[in-house]
Amino acid sequence: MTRLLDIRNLTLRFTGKRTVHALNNVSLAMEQGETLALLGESGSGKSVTLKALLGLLPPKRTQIEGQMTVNGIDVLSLSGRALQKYRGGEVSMVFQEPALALDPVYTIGHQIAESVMRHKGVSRAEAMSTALDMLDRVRIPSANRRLHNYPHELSGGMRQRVMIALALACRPRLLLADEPTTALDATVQIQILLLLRELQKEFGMGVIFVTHDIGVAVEISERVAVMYAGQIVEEGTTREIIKEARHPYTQGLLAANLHDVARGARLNAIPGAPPSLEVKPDACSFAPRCPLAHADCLKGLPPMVHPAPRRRVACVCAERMAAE
Amino acid sequence: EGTLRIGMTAADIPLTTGQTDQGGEGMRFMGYTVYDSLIEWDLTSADKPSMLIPGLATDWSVDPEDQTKWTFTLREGVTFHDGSPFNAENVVWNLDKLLVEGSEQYDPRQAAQGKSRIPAIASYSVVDDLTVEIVTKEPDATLPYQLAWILMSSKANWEALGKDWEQVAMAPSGTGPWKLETFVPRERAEMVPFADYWDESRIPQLDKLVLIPLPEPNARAAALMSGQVDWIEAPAPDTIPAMEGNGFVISSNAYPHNWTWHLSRVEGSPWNDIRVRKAANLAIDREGMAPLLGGLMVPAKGFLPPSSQWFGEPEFDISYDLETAKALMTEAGFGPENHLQVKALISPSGSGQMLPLPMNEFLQQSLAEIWIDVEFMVVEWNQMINLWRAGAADPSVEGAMSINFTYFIQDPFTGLIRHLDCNLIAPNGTNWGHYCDPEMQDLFARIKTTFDPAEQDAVMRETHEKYVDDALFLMVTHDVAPRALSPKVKGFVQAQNWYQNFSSITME
Amino acid sequence: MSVTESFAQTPDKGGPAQPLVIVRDLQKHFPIRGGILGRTTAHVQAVDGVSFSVRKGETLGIVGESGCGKSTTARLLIGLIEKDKGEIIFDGQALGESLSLRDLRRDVQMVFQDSYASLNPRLTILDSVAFGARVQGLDEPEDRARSLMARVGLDPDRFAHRYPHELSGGQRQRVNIARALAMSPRLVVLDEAVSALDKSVEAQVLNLLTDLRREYGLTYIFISHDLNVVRYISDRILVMYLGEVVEVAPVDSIWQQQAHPYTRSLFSAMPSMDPDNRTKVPPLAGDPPNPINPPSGCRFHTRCRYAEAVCKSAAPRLGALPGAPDHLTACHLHDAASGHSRAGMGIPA
Amino acid sequence: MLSYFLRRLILVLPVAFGVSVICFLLVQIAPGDPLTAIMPVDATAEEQAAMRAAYGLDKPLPVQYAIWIGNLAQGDMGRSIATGRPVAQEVFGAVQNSLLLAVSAAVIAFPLGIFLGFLAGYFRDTTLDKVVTALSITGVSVPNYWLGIVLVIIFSVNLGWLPSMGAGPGGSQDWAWDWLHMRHLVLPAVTLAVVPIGIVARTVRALAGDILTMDFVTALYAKGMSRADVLRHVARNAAATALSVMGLQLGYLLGGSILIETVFNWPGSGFLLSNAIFQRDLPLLQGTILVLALFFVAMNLIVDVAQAAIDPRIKRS
Amino acid sequence: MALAESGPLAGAGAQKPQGYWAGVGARLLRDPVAMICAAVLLALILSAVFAPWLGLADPYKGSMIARLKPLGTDGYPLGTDEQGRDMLARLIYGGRLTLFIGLMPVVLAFFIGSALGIVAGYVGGMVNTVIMRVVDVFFAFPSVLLAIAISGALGAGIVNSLVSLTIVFIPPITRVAEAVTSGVRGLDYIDAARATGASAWTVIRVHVIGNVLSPIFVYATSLTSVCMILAAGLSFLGIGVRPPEPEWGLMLNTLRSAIYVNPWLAALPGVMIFLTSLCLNLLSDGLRSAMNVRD
Ligand SMILES: Nc1ncnc2c1ncn2[C@@H]1O[C@H](COP(=O)(O)OP(=O)(O)OP(=O)(O)O)[C@@H](O)[C@H]1O
Ligand SMILES: Nc1ncnc2c1ncn2[C@@H]1O[C@H](COP(=O)(O)OP(=O)(O)OP(=O)(O)O)[C@@H](O)[C@H]1O
Ligand SMILES: [Mg+2]
Ligand SMILES: [Mg+2]
Repeated sequence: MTRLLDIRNLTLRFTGKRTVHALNNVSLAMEQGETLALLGESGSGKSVTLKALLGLLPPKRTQIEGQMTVNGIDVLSLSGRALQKYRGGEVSMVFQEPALALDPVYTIGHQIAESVMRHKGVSRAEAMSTALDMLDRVRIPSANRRLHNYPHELSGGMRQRVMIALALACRPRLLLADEPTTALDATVQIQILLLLRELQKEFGMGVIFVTHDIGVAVEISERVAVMYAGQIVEEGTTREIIKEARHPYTQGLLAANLHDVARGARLNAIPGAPPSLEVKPDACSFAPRCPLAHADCLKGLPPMVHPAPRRRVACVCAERMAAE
Repeated sequence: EGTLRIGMTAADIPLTTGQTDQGGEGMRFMGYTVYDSLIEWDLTSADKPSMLIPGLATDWSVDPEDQTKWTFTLREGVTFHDGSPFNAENVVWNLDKLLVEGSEQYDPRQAAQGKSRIPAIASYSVVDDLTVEIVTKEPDATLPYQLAWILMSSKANWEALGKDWEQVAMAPSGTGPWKLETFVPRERAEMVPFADYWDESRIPQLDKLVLIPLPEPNARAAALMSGQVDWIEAPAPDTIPAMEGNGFVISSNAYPHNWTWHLSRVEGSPWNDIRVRKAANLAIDREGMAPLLGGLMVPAKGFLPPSSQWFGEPEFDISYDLETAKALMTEAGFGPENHLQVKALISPSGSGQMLPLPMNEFLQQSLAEIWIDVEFMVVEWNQMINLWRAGAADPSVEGAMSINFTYFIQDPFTGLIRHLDCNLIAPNGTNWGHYCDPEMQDLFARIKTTFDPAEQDAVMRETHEKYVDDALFLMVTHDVAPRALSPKVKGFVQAQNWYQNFSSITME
Repeated sequence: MSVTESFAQTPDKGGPAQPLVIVRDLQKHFPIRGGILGRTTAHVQAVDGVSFSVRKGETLGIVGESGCGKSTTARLLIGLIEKDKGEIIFDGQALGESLSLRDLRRDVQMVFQDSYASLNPRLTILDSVAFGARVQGLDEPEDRARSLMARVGLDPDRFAHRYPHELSGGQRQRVNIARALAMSPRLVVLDEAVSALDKSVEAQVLNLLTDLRREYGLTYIFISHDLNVVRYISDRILVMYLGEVVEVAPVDSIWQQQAHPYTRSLFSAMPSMDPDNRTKVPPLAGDPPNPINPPSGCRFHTRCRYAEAVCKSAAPRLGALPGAPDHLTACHLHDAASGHSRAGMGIPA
Repeated sequence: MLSYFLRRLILVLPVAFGVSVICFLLVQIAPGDPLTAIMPVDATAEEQAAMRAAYGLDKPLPVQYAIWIGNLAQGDMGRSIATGRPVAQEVFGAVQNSLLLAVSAAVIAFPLGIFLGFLAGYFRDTTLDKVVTALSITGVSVPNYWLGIVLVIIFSVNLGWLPSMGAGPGGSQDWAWDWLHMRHLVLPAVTLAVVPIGIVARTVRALAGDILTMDFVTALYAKGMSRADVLRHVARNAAATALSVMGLQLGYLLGGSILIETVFNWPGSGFLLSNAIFQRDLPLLQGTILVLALFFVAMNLIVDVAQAAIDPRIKRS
Repeated sequence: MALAESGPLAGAGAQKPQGYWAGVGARLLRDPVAMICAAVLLALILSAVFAPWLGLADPYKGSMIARLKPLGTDGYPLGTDEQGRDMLARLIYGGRLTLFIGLMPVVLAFFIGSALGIVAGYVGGMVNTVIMRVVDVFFAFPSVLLAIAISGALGAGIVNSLVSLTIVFIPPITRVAEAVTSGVRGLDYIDAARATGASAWTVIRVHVIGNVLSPIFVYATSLTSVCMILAAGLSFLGIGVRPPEPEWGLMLNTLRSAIYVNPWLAALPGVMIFLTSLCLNLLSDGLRSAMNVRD
C-alpha cells in the first residue's frame, strides 16, 4: 500500500516585501488512516504546511523546494483539472474560522452540494441528498431544515460541523484540519473532537490536525509532530510525546499546559519569543530560548536523532542523551 | 412649402392664450403670428422704420369735441381659427379679460402682461357689431400705440373649452395668420397656416412653423449648425464667423432698442451738470466697441436709433471727440488732479443686455480718459430690475448714479415718455433718475394731445431732440437684432421692429 | 525611585475582614431592537442576578461558556456599562452612594483579552501606560510608566517609543498590565487576559501576574475558559451559566467535587492529557441556549440529564453545600426542600 | 422580508418630512421677491401686492407650509410662477424624460463599469488593473458638462452624425423607440455615463479584490472549485453592495443631470430646474427638487430592500 | 492655499504621534503617481497664491482688439479670452477662486462634519439619533441637486457657493465620522481609557480623534475632486462665481461660444479642471494606501 503522505525536504519561502522562510526542510510521512497532530506555536508554519499540501499558496510569491506526494500523487506537479480533482476529492480541509470559510450568501446545503456535484458529477438533487446525509452524519439536529440555512444563522459549533460535513462529502483520503476547535468553547470543542475521531474511523481517512493545545492533540491523535520556526523538531506517537518528550521546546509546551502544576508554584516558562523567519536558520532556532543551550547549539543545524522507529528529535541534547 | 424651425432665446414657449409673456420674443412668435390686434405694425419693409397700420380695426378716430372718446371701426368678415366671427363684442370681451377682475374671463396671467400696456383706457363699449367706442382717462393721442399691444383671442373658443384658460392654452384660437397646432411646454410649438386669414398677402407660404426654446446661445448655435433648426435668434457674436463660414446667413437690422446708462438726476448727482453729461457722451469710441459685438450694433447718435422716424435733427452731435469732452470737463471743474468719482449699477447679464460686462468695462476705460472714475456695482439681473423699479433715490441702490439698462423703445410711451415723465418718478413709475423738467413735461403733454399722426411725429422729433441736446442719457449703442438663418430660408424681410412677419418665408 | 515606592494605592478602609468587593444581585439586560418601529422587542439577559464577593488579596476565577456573561460582569464592575439593578460595594462603600465612579476607577482596573484592540494604535507604549496616571493627576506619570514597563519586563529604553503594532502579543499584554497597574489599583479584573497568547508566552505572563499580586498586594478577578489556568491562579472559582452564578467554591473544593451538573460537564470537557484514557462521550450536547429567551426555572434544565419538572418551574437558589459553607451552588439536587426526586442528594457519582 | 420592508418604509417617513421642509425653506432662503421675474418690468406697487396675494406669498410662513403640504397631499404642488402651469404636471413630464436619459446612461455605464471593475479586481496589480484604474479615475475626474460640449462639437457640429439637442425630432411627447429618436439620446447618455462608469468600476474592483482575499475563496479552491465557480461566488457576494452603489448612482443620474441636460437641451428635470433657477420660478424649483429628492428616497428604499433580498445577512439585523 | 490646510501633512500638527504620520509621509514619498500629483497641485496652488508676483498680465484688463488670440501668440502664451484678457494670467489667477471654492467647502465640512460625527458616534443615544436623522434628510438629496438647489435659491456669489457646497459635504463626512467613531468606540482601548476615570472630552481628544481623523480625512480628500467639479459646475451654470472674476468653470462658460473660433483656447479651463481633479483623485488614492498601515 502506498503511503498516504510523504513530504520530503520541503522548503518554502515567501518573497515580496519581506522574505519569510516559512518552512525549512520539513519531512513528514503518514500511513493510510493515521491521525497526526501538528503542534506548534503561532507562526511556526503549521497552516503553511497544510496550504502547501493543497497548493493554495499564492504562486507568485511562494518558492517551494522538495517533494510532496499524497497517495502517490505528486502534489507539486498538479495543475488545472487534475489539481481541482485532487483538492476536495483526494485531500480536503477544515478551516479555523468556519464563519469566514463559508460563503455567507449561499445556503450551506448549496455549498456542500456544489462540491459533491463537481467531484462526483451527480445531479443537483442527488448532491443535495448527499449533503443532507452528511449533515446527519455530523449530528446536526433537524438537518433537513438546516440545509437551507445560511452560515450566519448557525452557531459556531454548528458551522464547524458544516465545515466538516463539507470537507468529508467527497470522501477524501486525507483530511487537513487547521485548528478547527480553537474558536470554540471547551464543551463544544470536545464534541467536535469526538465527532472527528468517529468520522475518521468510519471513513478510514488520514487526518492532519493542527493545534497548539497539547490536550487537544492527545484527545484526537495517535501521532504528534511538533513544529518550531518552520521545522519539525520532534515527532512520535502521542504517548511518547506526552510521556517522554525529548526536545526542550516540547517539554516547555507540556509544562505550560498547567495540567498538573501545583497552584501558585512558579511556572517553568519558556522565556522570550519565537524568532522571526526573515533569514534561513543555520543553527538551532530554539537555542536562544533554550534552558539547555550551549555553544554547540549555535554551531549548526541540530542533528536529527531517531531514538525509536518513526520517532525523531532535532536536538543536540537528545543526541547526547541517546549517546549516553 | 416646407417647415421652418426656429430656435428662440426664450426658455419656454410664450403664453399661448393671447396676451403673451416672454417679452418681445413672445409677441414676435406667439403674438402676431396667432393673433392680431386692432392696430398693428407694418412689418413689410426692411428699409424704413415701421409704422402703425390698420389691423383688426380698419379705421379709428377721436371725437374732436371730447378728445377722450375714440371710435374704432372693425374689419368685416374676419373669423377666428375656430370659425367664430370677430366683432365688437369680442373686443370688449378681450378688454374685460385684461381689465375687469370680476369678469368671468378675467385671466390674471394675461392681465399681468397686458394691463399695464393700456393705462389710458377708462371704459369701452360696443356701438354696433363692427364699431367699438373707447374712452380714455384724459386725452391721449398715444392710444393707438397702446392698443397695438393688445391681442384678440376667441371668446367662442374659450366658451367651447369650458371657460378654462388652461384648456385654451393647449388649443388657442386667434385671428392671426398662423394656427397653433401642437404645443409641448418648454419644448416646441408647431404652427400651420390659417388659410382663411383676412389679409391674403399674409397667408403663410410655409407648411409649418416650429418654435423651439433654446435659451443657451451655444446650444442654439450647435442646433443650427447640426441642422436641427433653420433659424436662431441672437447668435452669440463669436459663433457668427463659424456660421458664416458654413454658409449660414446672418440677418440683422436696426430696430427700436437702446443700450444706455440711465443717469441719476437726484440732488447731488454729478450728472446734473450738462457739461459732464455731454463730455461723457463724447468720450466713447462707439466704433471701437464694434469688434466685441461682431460688428452687430448701431452706434448711438441719440436715444432712438438714427433711422427712427422720430430721430429729428438734434444739434448735439454724439460722436467720439476727446478734446471737446476734456474741455467740457475742465470747464465743469475736473481735471487730471481732480477726478470725478461715479458709481454705476450694472448686471452681468439680462434680456437685451448684449454683452454687458465687456461693454461696461469698455465704458469704464473710456470715461477714465476724461477723469471720470467709474466704480461698478454689479448685481444680478432680477435684482437689477428691482433696483430699477426702486429708483435712484432709494437706499437700496447705495448711491449709484447710473443704471445700465436696455430699453424697448418702439412707441411714444415706451420710447420717450416713461423714462422722464414727472408723474412716473420711481417708485411710482419708471423714471429711475427722478428727472423732472417742465419743458419736457410740456412736450409729453403735447404728444398726448396731438391727434394728427404727422403732427404727433413732429412733436416726437422735438422731444427726442431735447433728449439728445440735453444729453439726458449716456447713449451708447443699439442692438441690431441679429439672427442666423440656414441658407434654405428664403424670403425673409427683417423689419426695423421688435416683431417680424413670417408669412413671406419659404424653405428651399 | 523604585516602583513599589511610587505604587501608592488608596488606603485600606474596611480592614482585612471587609471583602474588597461585594456584588449583590447585579443585573444587566441589553435591549434588542426590532419590529417595524424599531422598538425594544426583547432583552439579552446577559447578567441576571449575580452576587459574589471577593476578599482582599484573593483571586477569584470566573469560568463559563462563551456568552454566559463573564465580560459583562467585569464591565459592570468597573462601570463601563451601567447596571440595571444591583449593588456594588467596594471596600465597604457602595458605588453611587459614598463612592463615585471616578474614585472606583482609581481602585479597579481591567486587562482585556484582545491585546491589540486594547491599545490605542496611535499612541506610543509610554503614552498609553502614562495616560491613566496623567488623567488622575498622579505625579510624574512618565517616570511611573517607565518603571512599570521595566517591572513587567519591557525595557523602557527599547519599547517606550514603539507603537503597539511593533510588539508581539505577549509584549502587548505586558503593556496592558502595566497600564492597569499605573493607576495603583487594588483590584485588577483580567478578562481572558492570557487566552489569546501562545502557551509558552502564557506561562510567562502568568508568572508575572503572580509576582505582581504578591508585590503590590493586588486582588484579582480572573476570567478565563481554560480551567487549568483558572485553577493555577485562583483561590476560588465562580462558575456562570447564562447570566447566572451556578457555583462558587474554593479551588480545591470544586476540583474534588463539582456540585452543579453544569460544572461537572464543564470539567469533563477538559482534555484528559492521557492518551490511554481519552474522553469517550461528550459531557454536554449542543450549544448553550439563547440568552434572549433563557429557559425558565433552572436555566440549565434543557441540557441537564437530571432535570425534572421542578427544574423547569422553579429557579434554584444559591446555597452552601452541607458541611462546606464556602462551597455554594444553585441546584435543586442540593436543596433538600426543592421537591426534586433527588433533592439534597447531589449528583450521583 | 415584509417586515423589513415595512420597517424601512416607516424610517422613510421622517426623512420625507425633512425633505419637504428643506424644499419649502428653499423658497424662504431665496433673497428678493419670487415674483420679480414674471411681473412686467413696469408693474406698480399695487399690482405687485395683488400678485403676491394671488400666489399666497403674503401669509405667514407656517401657514404657507401648511397650505403647501396640504395641497401636496392632494398632488397639487402649486403653479409655476413663470408659466402658470401646475408644477406637478411640469415636473412629472420632465422626470419621465430624465428617467429615460438616466436609465439609458445606466444601461451604458453599469455593465461596462461592472465588467471593467471585475477585470481589474481579478487581475489586481497587473497592467490591466492599472489601465482600468486609470480609465475609471479619468471617468470620475472629467467635468462631464465640458465633455458634453466637446462631444457636441465633434459629433454634431463637425461630423453631423448625431443631433445636439432635444429629445427627438418632435420633442419628448412623441417619443418612440426607433433610431430617429434614439439618436437624440446617444450623446447625452454617453456623457452622463462617464462618471458612473468610473465609480462603478472602482467600486466593483475594490469589492472583487477584497472578496478574493477572503478565507472562503481559499476554501472554495480547497474544495476543488474552478476559477469560474469562484468568480460566480465572488459576483454573488459583491452583488448586494454593487447594487446599492448602482442604485445610488441611478439616483444621482436622475437628480444630477442638470448640467448635462442644460448642455443638450434635454427636456428633463434638470433642465426644468435650471429654467426654474434662472426665472426664479421658486414653486417650480421647490417642486422639482421635492420630486427628485423623494424619488431618490424611494430609490434608496428599493435598493435597500433589494439588497436585503439578495444578501441573506441583512434581513436579520 | 486651501489645500495646504487639508494637505497630506496637515494632520501632523493635530496629534502627537508623528511616528504614524511620518510613516504615512514616507510611504507617500515612495508613490511616484501621488508625488507627481502632489507636485502638480503644489505648483497650481503656489502659482495661484503668488500670482500677483509672477509678473503676469492683469487678468481683468481686456482689449477689444486682442480678443481670442490663439495659443502661442506673442505676448499671450496661452492666447486671450473673449474680452482680450490674457488667458495665462486668468488661468493662474483663476486657480485662486477655483481651488478656494473647490476645496474650502470640503475643509469646512471636514471640521464641522467630523465634530458632529464624532460627537454622535461617541455620545450615542439621543444625540446620535438627532444628528444622524438630520443628516439622513440631507442625504435624501443627490449632492449635485442639493448644491444646485441651495445655490439656485440663494443666487450666485462666492459666499453662497461656499455655503451650499459646505452644506452638501457635511452629511457624508458626518456619516463616515459617525461610523468610524462608533467603530472605535467599541474597541477595548477606549474602554481602558474610560476605566481610568478620564472625562469624555479627554478620551475623545487623546484616543478618539487621533484614530478617527485619518479615515475621515482620507474620505474627505476623496471628496475634493467632486467638490472641485461641482463648484466649477455651479459657475458654469451661472450660479457660482460671478463675472468678471476669473474662475475656471465660469471661464469655461464664457468661452463656450469661442469654441467655434478657437477650440483649443475654449478647452483650456476644462483641461485645468480635469487636471486638478485628476490629481486630487490620484493623490487621495495614494494617501489612502499610504495610510493603510496593515499593508
Ligand atoms: N501568504 C503569506 N505571505 C507571506 N508570509 C506568510 C504567508 N502565509 C504565512 N506567512 C508567514 O509564514 C509563517 C508561518 O505562518 P503559518 O500561518 O503557517 O503559522 P501557523 O503555525 O499556522 O500559526 P497560527 O497558529 O497563528 O495559525 C508566519 O511567519 C507567517 O507570517
Ligand atoms: N453591548 C451589548 N449589546 C447587546 N448584547 C450584548 C452586549 N454585550 C454583550 N451582549 C450579550 O450579552 C451576553 C453575554 O456577553 P458577555 O460578553 O458578557 O459574555 P462572555 O461570557 O464574556 O463571553 P466570551 O467568553 O465569549 O467572552 C452575550 O449573549 C452577548 O451577546
Ligand atoms: Mg495557522
Ligand atoms: Mg468575554
